[in-house]
Amino acid sequence: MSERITLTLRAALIRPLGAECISADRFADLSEQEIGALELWDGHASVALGDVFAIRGDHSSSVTIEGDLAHLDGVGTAMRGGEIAIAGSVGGGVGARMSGGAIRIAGNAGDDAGIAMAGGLLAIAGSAGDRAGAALPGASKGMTGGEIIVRGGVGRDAGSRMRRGTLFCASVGEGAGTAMIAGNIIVAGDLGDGAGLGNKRGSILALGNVRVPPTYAYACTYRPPHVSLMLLSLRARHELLVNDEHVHGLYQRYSGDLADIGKGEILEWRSM
Amino acid sequence: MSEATRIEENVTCLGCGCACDDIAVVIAGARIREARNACTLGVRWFGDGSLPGAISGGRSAAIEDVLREIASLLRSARAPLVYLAPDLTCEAQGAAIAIADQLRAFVDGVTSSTSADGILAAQRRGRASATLGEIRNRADVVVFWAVDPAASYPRFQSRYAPNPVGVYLPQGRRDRTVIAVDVGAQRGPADADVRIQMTAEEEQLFLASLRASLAGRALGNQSIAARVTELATRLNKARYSVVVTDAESPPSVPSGRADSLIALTQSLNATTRCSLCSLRAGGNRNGADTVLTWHTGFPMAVDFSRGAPRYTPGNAAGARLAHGDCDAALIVGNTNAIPTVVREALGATRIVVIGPRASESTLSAQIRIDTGVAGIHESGMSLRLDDIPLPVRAVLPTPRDTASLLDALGSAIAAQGASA
Amino acid sequence: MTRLRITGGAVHDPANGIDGDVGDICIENGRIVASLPADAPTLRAGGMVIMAGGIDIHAHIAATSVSMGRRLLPEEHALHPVAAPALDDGSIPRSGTGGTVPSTFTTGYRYAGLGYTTVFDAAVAPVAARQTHAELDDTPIIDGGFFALLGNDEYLHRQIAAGELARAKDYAAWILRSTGGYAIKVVNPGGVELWKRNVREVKTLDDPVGSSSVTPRRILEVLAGAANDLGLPHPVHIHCNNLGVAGNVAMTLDSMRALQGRRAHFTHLQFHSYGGERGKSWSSAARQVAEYVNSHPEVTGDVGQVMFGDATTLTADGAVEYLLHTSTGRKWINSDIELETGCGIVPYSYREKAAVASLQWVVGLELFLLSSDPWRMVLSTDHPNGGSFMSYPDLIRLLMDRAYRDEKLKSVNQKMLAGSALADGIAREYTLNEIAIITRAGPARQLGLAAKGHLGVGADADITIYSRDADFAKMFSTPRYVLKAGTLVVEEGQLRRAPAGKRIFVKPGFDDTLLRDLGKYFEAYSSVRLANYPVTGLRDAPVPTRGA
Amino acid sequence: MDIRGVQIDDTFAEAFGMRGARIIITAKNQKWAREAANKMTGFATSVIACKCEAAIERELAPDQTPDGRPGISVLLFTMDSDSLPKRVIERVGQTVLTCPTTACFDGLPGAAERIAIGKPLRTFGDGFQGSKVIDGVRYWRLPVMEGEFLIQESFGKARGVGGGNFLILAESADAALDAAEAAVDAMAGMPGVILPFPGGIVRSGSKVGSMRYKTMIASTNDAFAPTLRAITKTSLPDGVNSVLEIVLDGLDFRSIAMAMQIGIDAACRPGVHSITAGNYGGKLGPFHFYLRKIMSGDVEDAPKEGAPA
Repeated sequence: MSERITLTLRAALIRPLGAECISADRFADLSEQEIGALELWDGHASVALGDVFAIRGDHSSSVTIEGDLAHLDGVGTAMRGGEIAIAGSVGGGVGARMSGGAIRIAGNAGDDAGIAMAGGLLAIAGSAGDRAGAALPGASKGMTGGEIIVRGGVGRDAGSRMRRGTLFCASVGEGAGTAMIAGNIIVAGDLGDGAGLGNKRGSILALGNVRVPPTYAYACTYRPPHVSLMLLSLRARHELLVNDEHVHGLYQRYSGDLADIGKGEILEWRSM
Repeated sequence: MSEATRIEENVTCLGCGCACDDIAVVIAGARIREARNACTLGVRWFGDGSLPGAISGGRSAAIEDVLREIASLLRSARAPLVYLAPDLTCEAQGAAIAIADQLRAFVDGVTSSTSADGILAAQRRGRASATLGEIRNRADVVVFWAVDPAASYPRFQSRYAPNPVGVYLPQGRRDRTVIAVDVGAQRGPADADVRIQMTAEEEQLFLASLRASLAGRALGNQSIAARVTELATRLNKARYSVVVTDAESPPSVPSGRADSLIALTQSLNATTRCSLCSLRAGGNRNGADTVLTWHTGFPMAVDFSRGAPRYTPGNAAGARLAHGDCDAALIVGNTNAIPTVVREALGATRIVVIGPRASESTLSAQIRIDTGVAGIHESGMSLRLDDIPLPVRAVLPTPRDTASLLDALGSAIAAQGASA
Repeated sequence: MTRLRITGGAVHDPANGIDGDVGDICIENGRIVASLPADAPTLRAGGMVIMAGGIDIHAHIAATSVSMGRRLLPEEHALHPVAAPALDDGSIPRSGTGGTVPSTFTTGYRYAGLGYTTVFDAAVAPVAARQTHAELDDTPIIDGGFFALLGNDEYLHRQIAAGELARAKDYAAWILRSTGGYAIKVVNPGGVELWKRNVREVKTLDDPVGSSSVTPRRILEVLAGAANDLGLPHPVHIHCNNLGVAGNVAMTLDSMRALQGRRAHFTHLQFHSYGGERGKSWSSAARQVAEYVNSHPEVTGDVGQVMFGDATTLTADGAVEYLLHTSTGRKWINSDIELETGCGIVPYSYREKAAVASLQWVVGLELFLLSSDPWRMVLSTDHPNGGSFMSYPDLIRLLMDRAYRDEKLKSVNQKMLAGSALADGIAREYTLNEIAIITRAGPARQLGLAAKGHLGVGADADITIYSRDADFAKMFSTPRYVLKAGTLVVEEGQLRRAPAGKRIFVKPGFDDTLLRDLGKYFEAYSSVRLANYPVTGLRDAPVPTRGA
Repeated sequence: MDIRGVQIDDTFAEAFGMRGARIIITAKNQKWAREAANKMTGFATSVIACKCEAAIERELAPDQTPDGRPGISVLLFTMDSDSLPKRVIERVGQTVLTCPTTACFDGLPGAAERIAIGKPLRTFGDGFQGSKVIDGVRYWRLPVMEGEFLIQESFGKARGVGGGNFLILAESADAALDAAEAAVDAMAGMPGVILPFPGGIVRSGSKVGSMRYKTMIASTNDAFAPTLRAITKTSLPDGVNSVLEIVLDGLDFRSIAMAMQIGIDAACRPGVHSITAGNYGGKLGPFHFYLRKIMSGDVEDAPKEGAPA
């Protein structure tokens, strides 16, 4: 039984490798040999994890993965607990359907990060691709809980159909929070186009500028009490750069999407 | 004419998704001379029925050898693609999907390139729909949303709506109100009773305003509001309305349209009845989606690589090919109908084509086997655009039956042992 | 394997009066025979329990509606990938997806894995029957058939309105012939047509459906009469009006009384046995329904038990699905089909914490436990409406194990259970023979399948062999051996072979003067040519009818 | 035992179990938090007629509150479980919801038992309310004319202790009051304890029931009333002309004991004769605060028979 398990990439990956088997909670029950025998997927061929990674440690739910992992997909899929630290970047679907534990990525993440996530923490120091925290294809609900904290930007359709939980990022692409049911999207910068279309009860908060969608209507300029709470909580737990002027600031509130039930909001920071 | 002519009645035409089954095909000397009742699309669909019957590219001309060669080509692939091009019977589609499962391949078809938005939206929200027979007999208000069926679905109006007499529309066209919604250059039928026009940029706001209006909220500017109110009033007053839209959307159509139209038509059922009718193009496209669904639970973009179906419409055939993620492709059906993005992305992939006119395909395929066209040379089942299954019958002999050939290919693959 | 002797097992074959006696079963060429030569291969089943293969009288597994349901549930399928089984019969095994509406191959494998060898799809739109056959072709192992929807059919209603009852009967016969169906199904008689006309409630059996001479009562009478006059092996299969509505027991009992003295099958009665008042209160009315069925031998039924967990409601009863959509906010499919029928689909979850779901669970169990004649009240969950067929083993345990049932009862929401029989305490525990009745012998008798549901000489060799286990759920979820038409499909608990099943259908005769009138109707209103309507090419032999 | 000449009687204060909640009120500034808290804790001296006992526990600095604004912490106690949410709901609804700029949070996040407070109050929003889950905790947002009122959905319920007390027996009314004030000042802001009476002080110590009036639940503590020294069975030592009582409710035994230790110490000043405490012979409540034990530094609850689990 080790303090941590460390997986070190043996040779650079040249094409996508499916790594849904890498999940911290699962590693807690496995010996080094058993971990090495887990299946990674190269197309339809299965490759032993031990052939791709050098493994140190066993029986631990703390896992470090080292190497250029931009082609490594599905890490932490359906993870329920434990902790994965990824020293560099990682591929698509990281933390998909995860319900607990923490995945911390020092670099960037690919598309579908935290897709259909239900709980836990996905922290990305770099940027993330499209559909972070969004729904599985054809599903009516996106993430239903947990937190996705991206210090860089995220791509399109971030938090689309989100049901609960929080997504924080420095900037977003188009279509953030489309058809949100509830939950929070907090953007430290400007809000991209098409944000919040079809939003039912979700909150989209932008510290930068907002191009207000035509299906939102201005309500008032005020100090939303829940914003202080949210920002303080994020600042305390994730050491995010959120200023007091944002915590206690004045925000313009826009209600929408009025084509739907209209109980959602876009909050745009104005001033202290 | 010296040859004896025969007439095959009640033939189903797969020239578009309407699947008119009243075509009388006149045949003389193994050539189709006429397709009575068919529209221009239908006439083109049937053509003269002639087909090449070649097998090319294999090291041997014997079909068993060629199938073995294809089997070993596909089995050696790390990430094979099985692509369902149009013009196949449901039986052939099923046989191709079975091969994909066997190979642990990625299976996809034209749907993911042309109609994915509508399918995904209908998965997220469901849909309120009706078959064409219901629309024909019940719909008193017919809205053509940015589509004039005259071009791509020429007999839609005469066979289904608004023209025919229906059980609840004894005077046919006169009992119905036809509303054309023009979105930019995408115009509804010219002879509509009511015309509502908007620019392409206005469409999303218009749809949103329409839904807001039905929920009792006003939205948008004055000019939109007037048009919205008119349409909302007509839809609300309808006994049974149908909104007709083209599911074969060009890339210029915003992805929100399908979603908004579904939401709109569903919500109208709070007070009256309303359905959405999504038009599909020809060659049994809906069949491919449905057969794939009963085999796997998903209608398109299914990845068998992990040994069981996974749904990846966000990484469909076009994208996978473009990334170089597929190292061999079995293309089944009519390669002429493959969307350009996929065709171009196929690039240097090793390709096998099994389908009508495979030997004439412009794709750089290694092996090609000519088969027949569903409903002309091959019999089986097809699905109309509204999910109604119709029989298709061979009116001419096929060079070789696609479904049987694929079954034989499946056996050849099995004979080479279980996939890695 | 053409011959096999199964020795040493305790045989539960209630149709032949055998209740746990140890005896040999001999199989030759897919059927049960009286004896075999001494050198025939032997399967030792000492200590095990032998029953006929299970028969599901009412499930939704192969229809346009089912595939619409499949298409609606990508997120559910994504969570339930099912790898191909390891078959050793040379057939190419297929992967699939599970969840509440599994893919076809997985459906076949899973039913067989539970020891079920015959399944009927309960609701097929006649115009779409062709697809049902295609899906059944892709549903391995099980013998399959289906019921054709007729209660809301425009042509039928016209005949009733015109008093043309002979033609109505001929039409029913033609529909069964054309579709390759097995029985006549009525869903919410008249109510689906009314829903299409935006009339959302059927208040009484005498509500007019367009014409005042077309009413739910008349539709029931005419179709029950047609089924009986045609000598169909299974009587009319009725889904009553007002499914799932508080107080609907009155309509259910009225429907039964309307057909008093005539053979009729009332399906998923659990959904139709509620007291209370619409929009106000709910209570169990299972006692009343069970009492009626107990005292009327012409009536048969299946329960339509609700099991806690995820389900998909999927029915021809479009009206009820709209209500479910608006009350749950979940996604919704409606499809109005060709002047014939409707279809509605809404995913749903039955939760122990929910008052109505708990009541439904209790009502179903009460119907089982208060019915004195298990032959006439058989097991179903209306898969996937009340729960998946995969929950049958747990349901069997609830029926056989009172302690388990009472413990479970404590954990459910008690709000609406006051005065219910189950809450008052029911001691009854089903015996193995009674389980054999409600899962095999009873459905076979209700369906009129002479060669199914029993182990007598001449029966199809569809046989399930269980290892005994004190936990009946475990025992019934993993049969040790399953034989389908004499082929061992499950061995030592593993699915090993997947032969194609047969199609079970009828081919009743009719007076073909019908076709002239029907031709005119098709010409005027149908979107499909009459000539293209009938399904052709069914390979198997039809089940005979007794009709003239 | 005596402290600076003040005798500590060898007796104990007898207290009983209560149910309590801690309500954190934040506002734009301390003034408005206090306005709400003052109203909330008004008329909440004794469960006998007020149905609850409540008082300000202490002020909170911005970095001590969930939303980073100045706050006040209030403790509120009732005799039974069922009435606790009722009292909190009516008081929060009338005094915090109504007060400009406030928000309202649970001060007992670790409590296993929860009572629904924001949840029932949300319906004031008439369907326009919304909820937020932040850090696993649900809050309700109620639109009001000023802006928005934020309140936590559920509050922790503590098994508290009520009726901790000590009596200051002094030579004069002035000396009694000076000592009592000193005691209250010393105890101010001690966590987990409130003094629910006016200024923290009670002059009308009571006994259980009445000798004369059957309907009275409590009546004057004649044994300590100086004017009755001559005509009743008095408990007053010679030279004592006035008695004041300090009543304490707290979240647990230890908090009360520590507060009593500090309060009694502060009350031991010139003019005070002795300190004693009220009890009912151990029959009424399971919590016994032995004055001499406390004053010698032992503030731990001794295990007793019949104490609530």
